[in-house]
Amino acid sequence: MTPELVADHGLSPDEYERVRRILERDPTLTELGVFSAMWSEHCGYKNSRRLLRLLPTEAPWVIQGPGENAGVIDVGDGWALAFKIESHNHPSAVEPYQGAATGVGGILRDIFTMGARPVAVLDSLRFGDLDDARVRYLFGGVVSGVGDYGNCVGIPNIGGEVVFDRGYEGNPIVNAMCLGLLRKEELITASATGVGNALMTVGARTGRDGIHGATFASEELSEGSDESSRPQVQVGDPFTEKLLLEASLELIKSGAITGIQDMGAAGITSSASEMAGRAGNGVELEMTSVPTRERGMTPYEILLSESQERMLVVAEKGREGEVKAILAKWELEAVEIGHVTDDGRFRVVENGVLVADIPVLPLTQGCPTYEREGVESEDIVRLRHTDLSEHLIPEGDLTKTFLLLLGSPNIASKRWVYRQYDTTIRTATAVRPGGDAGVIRIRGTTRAVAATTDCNGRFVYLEPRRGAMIAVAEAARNLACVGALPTAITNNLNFGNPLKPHIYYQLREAVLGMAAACEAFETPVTGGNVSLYNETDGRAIYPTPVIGMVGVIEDVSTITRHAFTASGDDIILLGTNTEELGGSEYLYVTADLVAGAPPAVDLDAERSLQGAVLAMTRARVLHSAHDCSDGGLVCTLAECALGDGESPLGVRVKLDDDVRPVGVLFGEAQGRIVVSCDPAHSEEVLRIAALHEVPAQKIGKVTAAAEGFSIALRAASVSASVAAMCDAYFGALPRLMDTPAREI
Amino acid sequence: MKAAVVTFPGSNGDFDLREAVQWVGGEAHIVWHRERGGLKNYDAVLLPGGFSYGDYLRAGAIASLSPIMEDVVAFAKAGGPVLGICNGFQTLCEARLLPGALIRNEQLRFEGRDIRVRVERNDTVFTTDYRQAQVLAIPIAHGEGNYEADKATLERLEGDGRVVFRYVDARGEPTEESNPNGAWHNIAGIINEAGNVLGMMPHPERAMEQILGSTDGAALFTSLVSSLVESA
Amino acid sequence: MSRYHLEIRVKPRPGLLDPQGKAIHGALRSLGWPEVDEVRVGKAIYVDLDAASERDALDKATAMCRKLLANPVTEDFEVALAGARP
Amino acid sequence: MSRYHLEIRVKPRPGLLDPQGKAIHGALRSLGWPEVDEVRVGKAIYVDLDAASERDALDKATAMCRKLLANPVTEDFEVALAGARP
Ligand SMILES: Nc1ncnc2c1ncn2[C@@H]1O[C@H](COP(=O)(O)OP(=O)(O)O)[C@@H](O)[C@H]1O
Ligand SMILES: [Mg+2]
Repeated sequence: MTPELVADHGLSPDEYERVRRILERDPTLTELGVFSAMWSEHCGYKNSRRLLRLLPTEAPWVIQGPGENAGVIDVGDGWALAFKIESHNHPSAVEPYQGAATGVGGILRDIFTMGARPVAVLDSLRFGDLDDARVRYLFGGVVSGVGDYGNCVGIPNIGGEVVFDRGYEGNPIVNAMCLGLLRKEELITASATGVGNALMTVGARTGRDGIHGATFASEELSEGSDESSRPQVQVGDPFTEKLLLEASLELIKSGAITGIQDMGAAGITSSASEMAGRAGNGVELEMTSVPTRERGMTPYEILLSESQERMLVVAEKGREGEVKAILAKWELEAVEIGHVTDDGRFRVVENGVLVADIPVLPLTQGCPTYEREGVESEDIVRLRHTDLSEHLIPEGDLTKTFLLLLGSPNIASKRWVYRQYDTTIRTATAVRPGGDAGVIRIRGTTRAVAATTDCNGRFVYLEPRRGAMIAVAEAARNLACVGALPTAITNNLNFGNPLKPHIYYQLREAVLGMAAACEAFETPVTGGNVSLYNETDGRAIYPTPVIGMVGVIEDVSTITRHAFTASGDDIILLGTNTEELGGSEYLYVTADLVAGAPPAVDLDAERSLQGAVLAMTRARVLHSAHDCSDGGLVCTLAECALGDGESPLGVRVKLDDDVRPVGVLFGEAQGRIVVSCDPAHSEEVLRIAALHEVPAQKIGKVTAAAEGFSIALRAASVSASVAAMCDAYFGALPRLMDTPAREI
Repeated sequence: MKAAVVTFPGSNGDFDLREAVQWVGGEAHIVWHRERGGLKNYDAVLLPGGFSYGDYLRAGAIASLSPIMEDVVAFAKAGGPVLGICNGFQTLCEARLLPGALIRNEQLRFEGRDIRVRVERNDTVFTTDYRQAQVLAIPIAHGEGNYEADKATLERLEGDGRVVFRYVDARGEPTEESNPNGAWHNIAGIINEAGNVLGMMPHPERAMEQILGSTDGAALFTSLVSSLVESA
Repeated sequence: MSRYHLEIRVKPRPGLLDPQGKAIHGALRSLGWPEVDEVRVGKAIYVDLDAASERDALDKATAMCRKLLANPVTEDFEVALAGARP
Repeated sequence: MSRYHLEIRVKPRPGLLDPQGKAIHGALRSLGWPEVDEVRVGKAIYVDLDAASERDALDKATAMCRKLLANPVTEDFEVALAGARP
C-alpha cells in the first residue's frame, strides 16, 4: 500500500493509520476503496458533522429526524410527510443533463425508501452569468435533465429557484428536493435487522459507472476534470425508476421486507454497511451473486459502483420468493447477494474467498471528524463595509432601471424553466411553480402541504450568519404567503473547500445562522446534505446553504396565491421599507457589484409578520400575498401585477416613506409582504396586522392592465405599460435561451 | 358505467384518470397490461398518460405491441368507446386505431402548461356535454405531441370532421402562437371513422376541480358516463 | 449459429417534418457552417444477435423494423451487416 | 465546390448505461426474438453540405460533431461519406 495509493483514495496519512488500527493490519485494496468511499466528505461528513450537531432537530411533530434516508413529520389526519434535499453539483458540471437527471432519481429513492409515495419535486439551481455559452449549455442541460426524469416518473415539479451570478461560474449548483406522503403507520427504515435475513439487490444491474463518485464529489474540480471524470458519468433511467418506485412501495406494504435503502453514493458498500450499522448487526455479501451489466467486474468495482436505480432490501427469512415475485410483476430483478450476521462485521466474499472484512461501526461511524480553523476573509470584511451611498442616488431614469431589473435573468419569469416540467400530474397541485411556494393537497382531507427552496448566496457571502438567517426567514415567509404554517426544514450546504479557514468560517457561521432562525421559527432540521469543495481553479462558489422548507395548510380553501386578482382591490404593504441596498440585484445589474451588508433581519418581527399573514389567510380576507425579495418592492409589485401572464393587471401606488427612492424601490429589506384585498376587507387586514404588531400601510390600488403600472414616490416616479413589463419579464429567458447556437 | 384504465409499465396518469371517472360518478378500475381477456366486462377503455416503456423508442410504440392491445382493438372494433390521453393517444396511433403519428414537439422541449382547445364536435360520445365551439382551458404535459400525417390523411380527417379538439387562442382562433407543439392544423384530438375511438394530447382528467386550476375537463367524463348510461 | 452485428438506420421520411433536423441545421449555420444545406436526424440502432446466416440475420432485422423499430407512417429504415463473429 | 452527403453516427460510449437500448432489447425479446443479445441506440444524422473535397467535407463533419452533434462525455461518433453529387 503506497502513500500515493492512499492519497489517491482521498485519505490522509493519519486517516490511513486509523484504518490500520481498526483492522489491526494493512487493508487490502478493496478495503481501502471501501474506507475511502465511506470516509469521504459525502458519506462521512468529516468536516461538517460537528457543525451539524448545532442545528435544532426536535419538535413534537418530527417523526424522523436526521440520520435516515429522509426526514419525516406529522402533517395531521394520520398523514406523514417525508422530505429531503440532495445535491448533484459535480456530476452536473461535467454532464449537465445526466447529472441533474440522476440527482432527481437519487432524491426520489430517498423518499420512497421511507415508504412514502413521492408527490412533488423542487429544484434549486445556480449557474454563472448567462452571456457565457457554456453556462447556457449547462443551464439548458440541467433543466431538461430535471424535467425529463421527473416527468417520466410522473412526479409534479412545484417550485425551485434559478440564480445566475458569476459567483457560480464553472461550478453550478444543482439541488433537488422531493416530498412524499405516507400513512404514519407505513413508515419503514433502513436497517438490517434479523440475523439470517437475506440481503437482496433490486432494480437495475450494477455497471462500472460512477465508481469513485463519492470521492469525486468531495474533490475540487479543476481544468482537467472534464477528461478524467468521463467514466464517472452515470446515466439515469427514469423508466426503471418508475417501476422501482411502484415495486418498492408494494414490497413495503407486503411486509416481506424489514429494511430498504437506496444505493446512492458508494453504492452497495454504503447501503449494506449503514443498514447493518443502524441495526447493530453485520452483513456478509457474495460478490459473484451481484447481477452485473458488464462482464469481469472486480469486487472493488462492484462494491463502489454507483449505478443508478438500485436498492438494497432486507427480506424476511423465507419470504425471498415473495420479494422476487413482486419485482417480477414490475419487470425487475431481485437477487439475493448476502445475509445479515450477528458479528457486527462488513464481510465481502468472492466465490467464498474473503476479500474484505471490516468492523461495521468504525466504518460507518468512525470516520474522523474535524473542527477546522475558521477565519473571516479580510476581503469580504472590506466588501461588506463598502460605502453604498452613491448608489442611492438614481442614475438616469428609474423606469428604465426598473425594466432592466425586471428583465434580469434573476428576476425575470422562470416560466421557460418550469414549462419544461410536468406540474399537474397526480392532480394534486394546488399552487404550481411561479408563486411563493408550491402546494400539494392531500386527497381525502382538507389539508395540503407546501414547500419552497430559498437562499440568497450573495447575502451569505457578504455575511454568512445573517445570510443564512435570511434564507430561513425568506423560506418561512414564502410559506406564510400561500397560507401554510412553516413546519420543518431540510437543507443543502453548498460550500467551497472547508480546509481553507475562510470557507470553514462561512460554513460555521451559516450553520449558526440557520440554527438561530430555525429555533426562532420552530422549524427543526430533519435532514439535509452537504456538498463541499465547490471550487473551480481555487475559486469557491458563494456559500449557499439552500433551505428547503415545508409547511402545512389545514384548509385548502385558505390557500392564497401571489398574483393580484381584481382591479379595484386595495394593495397593502406589511413591514417597513428601508434604504438597504447591500447584496441587491440592483447593485449587481446597475453597477456590477456584490457588496455591502445584507439587509438586517429581525427574527421576532419576521415571526410576527408570518403570524399576521397566516391569520389573514385563515380569515379569508386576502386576494393575494407575495413576499418581497430579489429586486425589491417594485419588482414584487410587478410580479403581483403580471402573475403568470394570462391576465395581467395594472397598479397605482403612492409611497410616502421618508426613504430615498432607490432604497424603497430596489432595496431588499427583509420582513415585507405585499397583500391585496377587496376594499371591504382592508380594515380587517389592517386590524389583524396591528394585532400582530406588524406595520401595515395601504399603498395603492390594483387597476386594469390598460391603466399601466405606476408608482409615485415623494420626489420620483416609475411608470410603465404592462406590455413593456411583460416583454421584459417573460421575454428575457426565452430570448437568451432560444437562440439556436448551443455549443458544448 | 364501468371503465378500464389500461396501464403499461411506465404509465403514470392511470391514477388521475381513475379518479376523474369516479369524480363524475362512474366506476373505474386499473387493469395491468398483462391481464388479458377482461376488457369485455367494461363499458369503456381508457389509455392513460405517462411514458410507457420510457417512450424510449417512440412514444407509445412498445406499449402498442403489448398483447392487451389486441383486446383493446377487439373492444374498439366491437364499437366500445376507447379514449387515449397523451401517451394513450400516442399508443392508439402506434396501434393504428387512429391515423397519423405524434412526433417531437417543434421546439424540441417538453411543454407543461395550460392551453386552450376548441371543441370542434359536440356530437361524439365524449363531448355531448360541451357546447359546439366551446373553448376549454386544460393542461398539456408532453414532449411528443406534434400531430403529423400524410396529406391525404389530413385532408380526410378535416373533410370528415374528425378533428375533435383544436388548439386555439383566447378568442377561439387556431393561431400559430396558440399551437404548443407544432401540430398540423393545430390538431389536439381526433376520432376514428366509427366515432368510438378518441385520442387527445391535453389532459381533461387534470382539469376536474377549481383548486387544480380548471373544471373544463369534467364534461368529457360526464359525457362519456351519461352516454353509456343511456345506451345501457 | 453465429453472432451477427447489425446496424439499423431509421430515418424520417422525406417531406415529413423533422424538428430535430431543423434545429440542428439552424444551430450549425449559426455556429459558422452556412454551407450546410440540409440536416435530417434519425436513429442508429445496433443489434447483436445469433442467426444461421447473413441472410437470416438481415431478414430478422427487417422483420424487427417492420414490427417495432420503424413507424411506417413517419419513418424509413435500412438494415446492414456490421460484421459476423462466429 | 461540390455537394456532399454525409452520414454521421453518434453512439453511447461503451460501459455507459443505455436505457433506450435496454428497453428495446426487452421488447424485441418478448416479441419473439430471444436470440437478440444486445441493443444500443444512437443517432444517425444526415448532413448535406458544400465542400471543396471529400477530405474537406469529412473534416467539417468531424468539427461539427466535436462542437455540437456529439456529447464528448457520453457519446462516440463516426463520420462517413454517403456520396458526392457535383
Ligand atoms: N428551477 C425551478 N424549478 C421550478 N420552479 C422554479 C424554478 N426556479 C424558479 N421557479 C419558480 O419561479 C418562481 C419565482 O422564483 P423566485 O424568484 O426564486 O421566488 P421567490 O423569490 O419568491 O422565492 C417561484 O415560484 C419558483 O418556484
Ligand atoms: Mg423572486
